[in-house]
Amino acid sequence: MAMTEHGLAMHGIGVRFGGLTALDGVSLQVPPDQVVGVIGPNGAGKTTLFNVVCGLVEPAAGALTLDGRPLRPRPHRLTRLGIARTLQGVGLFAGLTVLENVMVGATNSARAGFAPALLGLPRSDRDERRLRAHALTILDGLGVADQAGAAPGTLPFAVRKRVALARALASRPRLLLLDEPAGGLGAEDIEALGELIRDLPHRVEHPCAVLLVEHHMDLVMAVCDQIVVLDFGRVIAAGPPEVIRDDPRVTEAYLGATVEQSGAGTPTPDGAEAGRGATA
Amino acid sequence: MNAPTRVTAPASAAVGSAGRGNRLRRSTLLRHLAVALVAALLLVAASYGLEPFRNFQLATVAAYLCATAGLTVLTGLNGQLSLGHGALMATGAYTVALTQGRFLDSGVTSGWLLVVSLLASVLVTVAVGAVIGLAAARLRGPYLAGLTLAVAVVVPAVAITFDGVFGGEQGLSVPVEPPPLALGPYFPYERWQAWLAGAAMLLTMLLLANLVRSRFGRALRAVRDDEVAARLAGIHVGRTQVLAFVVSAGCAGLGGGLLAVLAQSVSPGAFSLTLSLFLLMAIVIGGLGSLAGAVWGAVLLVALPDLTHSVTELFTLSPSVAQRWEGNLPLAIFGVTLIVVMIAAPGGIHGLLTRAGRLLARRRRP
Amino acid sequence: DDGGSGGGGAPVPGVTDTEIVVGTHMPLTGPAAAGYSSIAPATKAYFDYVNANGGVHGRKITYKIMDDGYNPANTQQVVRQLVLQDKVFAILNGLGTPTHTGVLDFLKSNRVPDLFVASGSRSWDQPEKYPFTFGYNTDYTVEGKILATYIKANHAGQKVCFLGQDDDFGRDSLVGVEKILGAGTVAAKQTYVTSNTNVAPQIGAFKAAGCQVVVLATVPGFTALSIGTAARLAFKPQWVVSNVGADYNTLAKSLGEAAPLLEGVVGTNYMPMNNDTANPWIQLFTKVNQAHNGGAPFDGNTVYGMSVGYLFVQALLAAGKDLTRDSLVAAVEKGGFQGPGLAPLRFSRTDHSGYGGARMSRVTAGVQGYFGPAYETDEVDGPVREYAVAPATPPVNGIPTVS
Amino acid sequence: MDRFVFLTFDGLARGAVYAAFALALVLIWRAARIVNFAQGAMAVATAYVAHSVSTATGSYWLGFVAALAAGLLLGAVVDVAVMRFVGHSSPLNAVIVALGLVLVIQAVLGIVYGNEFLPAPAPFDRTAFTAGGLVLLSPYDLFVFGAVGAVVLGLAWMFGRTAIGLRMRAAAFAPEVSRLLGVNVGGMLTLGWALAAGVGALAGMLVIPTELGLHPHAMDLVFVSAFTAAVVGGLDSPPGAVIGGLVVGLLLSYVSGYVGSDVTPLAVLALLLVVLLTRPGGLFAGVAARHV
Amino acid sequence: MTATDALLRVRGLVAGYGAAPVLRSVDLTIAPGTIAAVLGANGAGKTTLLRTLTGLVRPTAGQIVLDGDDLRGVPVEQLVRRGMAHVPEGRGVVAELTVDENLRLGGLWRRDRADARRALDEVYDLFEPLARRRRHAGHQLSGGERQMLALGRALVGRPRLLLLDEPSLGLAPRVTAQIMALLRQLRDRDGLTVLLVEQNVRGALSVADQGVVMSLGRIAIATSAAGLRDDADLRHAYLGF
Ligand SMILES: Nc1ncnc2c1ncn2[C@@H]1O[C@H](COP(=O)(O)OP(=O)(O)OP(=O)(O)O)[C@@H](O)[C@H]1O
Ligand SMILES: Nc1ncnc2c1ncn2[C@@H]1O[C@H](COP(=O)(O)OP(=O)(O)OP(=O)(O)O)[C@@H](O)[C@H]1O
Ligand SMILES: CC(C)C[C@H](N)C(=O)O
Ligand SMILES: [Mg+2]
Ligand SMILES: [Mg+2]
Repeated sequence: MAMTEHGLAMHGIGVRFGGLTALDGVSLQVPPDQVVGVIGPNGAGKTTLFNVVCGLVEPAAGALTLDGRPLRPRPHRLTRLGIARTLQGVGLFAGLTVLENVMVGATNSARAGFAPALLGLPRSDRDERRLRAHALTILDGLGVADQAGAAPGTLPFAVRKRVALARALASRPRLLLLDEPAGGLGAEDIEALGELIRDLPHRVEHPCAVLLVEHHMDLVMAVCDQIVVLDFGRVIAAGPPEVIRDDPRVTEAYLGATVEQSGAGTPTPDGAEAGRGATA
Repeated sequence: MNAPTRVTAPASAAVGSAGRGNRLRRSTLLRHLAVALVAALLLVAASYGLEPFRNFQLATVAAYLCATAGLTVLTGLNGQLSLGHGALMATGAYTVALTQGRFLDSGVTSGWLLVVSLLASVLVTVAVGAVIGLAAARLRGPYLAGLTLAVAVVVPAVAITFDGVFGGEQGLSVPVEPPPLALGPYFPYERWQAWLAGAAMLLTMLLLANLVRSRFGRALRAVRDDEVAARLAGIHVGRTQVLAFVVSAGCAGLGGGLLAVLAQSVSPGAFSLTLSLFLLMAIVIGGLGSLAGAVWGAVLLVALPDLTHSVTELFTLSPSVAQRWEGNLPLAIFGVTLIVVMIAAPGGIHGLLTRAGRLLARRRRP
Repeated sequence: DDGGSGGGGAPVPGVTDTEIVVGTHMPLTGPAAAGYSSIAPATKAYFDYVNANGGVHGRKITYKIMDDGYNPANTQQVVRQLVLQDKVFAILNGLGTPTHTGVLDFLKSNRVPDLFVASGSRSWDQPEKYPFTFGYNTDYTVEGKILATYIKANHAGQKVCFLGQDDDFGRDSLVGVEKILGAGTVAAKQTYVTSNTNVAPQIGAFKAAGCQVVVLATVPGFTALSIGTAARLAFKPQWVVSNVGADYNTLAKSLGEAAPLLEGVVGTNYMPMNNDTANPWIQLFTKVNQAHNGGAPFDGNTVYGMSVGYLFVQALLAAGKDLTRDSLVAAVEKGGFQGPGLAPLRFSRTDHSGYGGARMSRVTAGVQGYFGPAYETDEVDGPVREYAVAPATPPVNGIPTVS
Repeated sequence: MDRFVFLTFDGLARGAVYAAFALALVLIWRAARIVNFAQGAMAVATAYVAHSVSTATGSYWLGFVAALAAGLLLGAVVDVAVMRFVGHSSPLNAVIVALGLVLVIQAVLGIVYGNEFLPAPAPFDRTAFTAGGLVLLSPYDLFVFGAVGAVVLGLAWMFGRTAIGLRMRAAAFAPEVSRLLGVNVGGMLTLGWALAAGVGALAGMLVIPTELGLHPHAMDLVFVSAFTAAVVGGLDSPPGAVIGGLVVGLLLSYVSGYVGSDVTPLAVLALLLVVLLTRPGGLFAGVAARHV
Repeated sequence: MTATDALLRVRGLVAGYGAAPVLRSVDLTIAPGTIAAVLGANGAGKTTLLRTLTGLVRPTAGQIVLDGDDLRGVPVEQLVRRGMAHVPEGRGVVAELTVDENLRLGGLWRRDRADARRALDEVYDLFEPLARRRRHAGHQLSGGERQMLALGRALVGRPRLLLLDEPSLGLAPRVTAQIMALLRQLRDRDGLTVLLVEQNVRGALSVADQGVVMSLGRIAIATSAAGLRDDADLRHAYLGF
């Protein structure tokens, strides 16, 4: 492996669950200044790929490198390596407030140890204040600071997703893994999300590469520098969005030939109208 | 809902210019110390106002509170169920008994030795807790319950098998020095017990309150809510769970040690499975997941049996029924109380009170 | 104020001109309550009988019974409540070795008379260390010696085995047995714990060892269990059972249809048999049981409880009209009590140990009855002697008089 | 060798009884995701019913049937009158309510029947067959094996093959979704409680004759052993409960026989540690859940 | 529209979770054999509307009439028997049951066992990834596979009225398209009526007959889907594009 490689790289990753091959010789790279998209049919292995990077799934074959150095990830050490991830569900801590959720995400920057915390020493207080301020800044940046005290369970879905994003960002990652961040969001929210993602690798403070799994094609096409297409655990195509969009294999396996997702312009298949009568 | 936005001020802003009140608000330690001080004053005042038996009960509440607060950290905040806390209390109690006995045998006497013994009880229990915690960190739900249940049941077996050390079924007596002479020759022993236990309890609560408000407290709750998300956020789940067990065990050990000091004796029967189950009931009925709930729980542990007994004394039973009703009736009342409270107030007493408080506040506002 | 620690010229806790308040701790609930829960009501019934007849020196006795569920932690609480809150004059007949051990120091430091502890442990007999504590039951070593004397006389040359509870009870009893039979003569020794109700391994071992006589230092449940288990294994030794677990009624009730297995079981006791209707004490207690105990089932525990009551009234009378804690203790130490017991009560300044002997009983045709003389001995190396003093007869009105 | 054979058969006989009770725990766990700490007390209550009926009619089997019926009824009543109202804010709430039930049931039994041991006869001879000097099993033990076997098969059939079983499992795991799919979740829960208490009653009828006798606390210790058995086997698995029961029974027997009765709790703890540290979900645990 | 041609009629529905209601007064009429797309911003109350319709949330006021019958007091579990099926938000796959058991669960209530069996096979044909995973536990499935399972399970019951809460969530575009086509097909073939809650506005409107836009707990617009699609102002005001 070349020492010049920057960012995250996967080499020939294979994962099996019993008799089922979830990933099969997957290689891909996430350079530090790019947004890389992973798309593919349901069950293609996208989430599994994330799990491999996070150390939640042990690959049967292949290797990972981060900045050219071999990476044997363990979930709780991830944020210290500069990697953060959101979950395909929302995965917020239901018993913690929004602010606390985000503060948990920033735990890796806390310095005071157990004893100062137990004794309530100023060191620990300073930590707390710092984490709190940092978390609020991030929530503010995502426009949800006013919900800092709320319990996640009572919030609208879109807000919850933003909080989850905030929690991931709170660890100041160099690489962010986003698993279907747009799922369940409305058009406006998706647009805002797209801007945010596109901006991440180019921020002045804490620039951050992105590995994105998403089924919302508009978003993927709009934000990704590179796209990798998985099918049955294999990479069937890779390249910039323009290339992927027109790749027939991708259309066949994933996008579907007939109905375009962006169906605004497509004619309605049958002239349906509201209030049509019914068969019983 | 919108309260915490108040704290937006960047950390660097107001350090030098902070006034006294501000310092108090900003320092967890000072704030909690202030509360502890007030509580201590109240305790001392109460100990003068109360009769000896009530003082003893107060002391018992304090001892139980150490254990229930510890269990709250483990079960309420970290989500690990323990049916074996009675065994951890026993560990602390026997440690105190053995060290105090050793001190007596070797002829050293000083009131301060008790502090050493209690410290020893915490240390030994922490060690035991760490071992159990290491195993427990791998287990969930009923499996953890099963393991800790076995731990609870093991106490008498250990005491009987190694009866040379632990005195078998009969247990050991705990020699304790009388109150210091400086307090006067007629200082009631029970008041002294209340002070002792109260002081230890306040220290425990102070430390736990600090801990709960720190990032460790947050990590405990995060692990309880979603282990995977917690790991991805950089929390070592296993270590956090062991930590919770260790902290909790230390508190239980201290509580057990205090009970031993109060009773001046230890025996396996006093730390049965029933005790473990009662501790659990206490924290759930008190209000799971908050230290305030632990306080209510500890109070209930002492007060409820007493209350149910008093309730039964309201009835005068004829001798023919007395044989069967006596003893059983308080138990039945106790059981019904548990069920009713749990159904009517699933958040426990603490939950009930906070809800009532919020209602009151809302009513007052318009 | 003095916080309840009586003494000096101050009023005596629990004693007024019209009342004496006494307390006890008993297992009324929980696994250990079986059998024992009827003791305290019987004692109370006897006190009610005395109260109905004018009380002691004009004072009525109020008996506060507290349930400790045989849990030492509860005992701590309830005894403190009795002493500190209810200000009882004395604790009477607190039941159980582990439970009562825990309150000895507390009772001592509060100078509370601690009379007639319901257990055969030798811990109660430490006049130097616990000057206010007195035992009641024949202690387990004394009893063991008497059991072994019977075996020596009637089963000489047979293989003797021993099953004991894994605590003071079992151990003290074994000590007594071996004192008479000689160390190393017991062929197989087994123990059980109350938390494990399978004694088949132990009984199986006896059978394998070819035991012919088995001594049981067991509580009633485990006596029944052992005998039942042996029957299942077709093992039929001579059973020789400690008084703690030898009450026929209790055993027969728990064995149900298998009660005939009890035929021939040998045990001891130091109270009149509850079925001995000819005995004047039994007649008296039956009367009291009808009038003041709601006609509860009349068994060995009833007799035991009423006997305790009788002894306590005797002690109160002996302590005189100016009742204080010290005068009561002094009265008990003076000794010389005669009551329903078949063995001597050993109370003196140097001996606080209660009954010092027992008589052998046997189940014949479903009836438990005494045979042979009563014996007395000590818990050390003294000989086992016949105790020839004829049992006292109860006073006509059933209430002791000042002796 | 004789001793080993004896201890083995004795352990198996005890183990079968633990298995029966462990099955009741497994059943209620599968039906309601609750470890029913009141199972022992409920079983004792039904055994008292059997006692009353048998005493009144003179027939053991009438009492036996009455106990099973009372078990079904008691289980249903406990669900409908109590458990139904327990909030789900924490799974502990149900545990605490169950513990409250234990107190109430034991107190009521103490009041009605007294705290004495009552005889608990066995329907078959408990004298063991012997062969060549080896003590084997008694007719009663065979009866226990038969009953436990029948229950396991019945449960396996019900859960694995019937619609009711599928409904019960779905209702336990996902009550809301199950209602949307037409499952009468309340009914399933009640049924689960009734069946579990019925099996518990059966277990009680099998266990108590081997214990000290009928007493409000007669099942306390059995509960601990049976819960251990269920945990060792895996709480979701009826066959696991049986294996767990037999393992615990054998362990207790060997340890009592070769080491000493007082160390049996230590042995149980060791067993749990060994099993759970290697298989945290018990011997018969299903596939580990995927979390992400 | 007269009362009789409406399959579902909602009047003045008010419901919520605590103090403040989420649905403030919802009126809605759905004709049989039509697909109604329910749209609206996050938090508008779409999920709450579906949950209230199936009785998972108790309304504090208002009326729900299905086929002329007032649904008040009808237990949730009875609704499938009246032909109503609800695929909830978050899918509600029973994680501990296998794929096959989950699907069977959808048809358990049916008398017609043979047809339930047929419906099950149709689902396997339709969602081929499920067919490959019959014996797998629900929790082993990928996000999209779970979505398929939830939808398939509802179809096994052969409902007349299908309430779908964001079915396209987590599905590959191809599958989304497949599902939309399927809905159309079922409407045309079996006269299925669908209440389709979607964030994927364009996808939803492409198959819907009627477009319903919710805002702040009320129905802001109820018009023909085509109308909504073509009226740029309306779309802009309520749907943000
Ligand atoms: N723990 C597991 N056990 C068994 N099979 C698994 C496990 N985890 C994943 N799989 C299988 O591996 C395949 C890949 O799953 P994965 O979750 O990675 O898919 P995905 O690409 O993220 O799909 P989606 O877009 O639907 O979320 C799926 O078929 C899934 O069923
Ligand atoms: N269980 C609940 N407890 C309290 N409030 C809730 C609960 N569920 C939803 N809400 C609140 O009700 C409002 C409406 O939520 P609902 O889920 O119905 O919206 P929605 O239109 O489905 O949104 P989305 O598109 O995000 O799914 C939101 O403000 C939400 O915060
Ligand atoms: C209650 C007593 C008569 C016997 C009991 N075993 C004890 O502790 O000594
Ligand atoms: Mg996925
Ligand atoms: Mg929704």
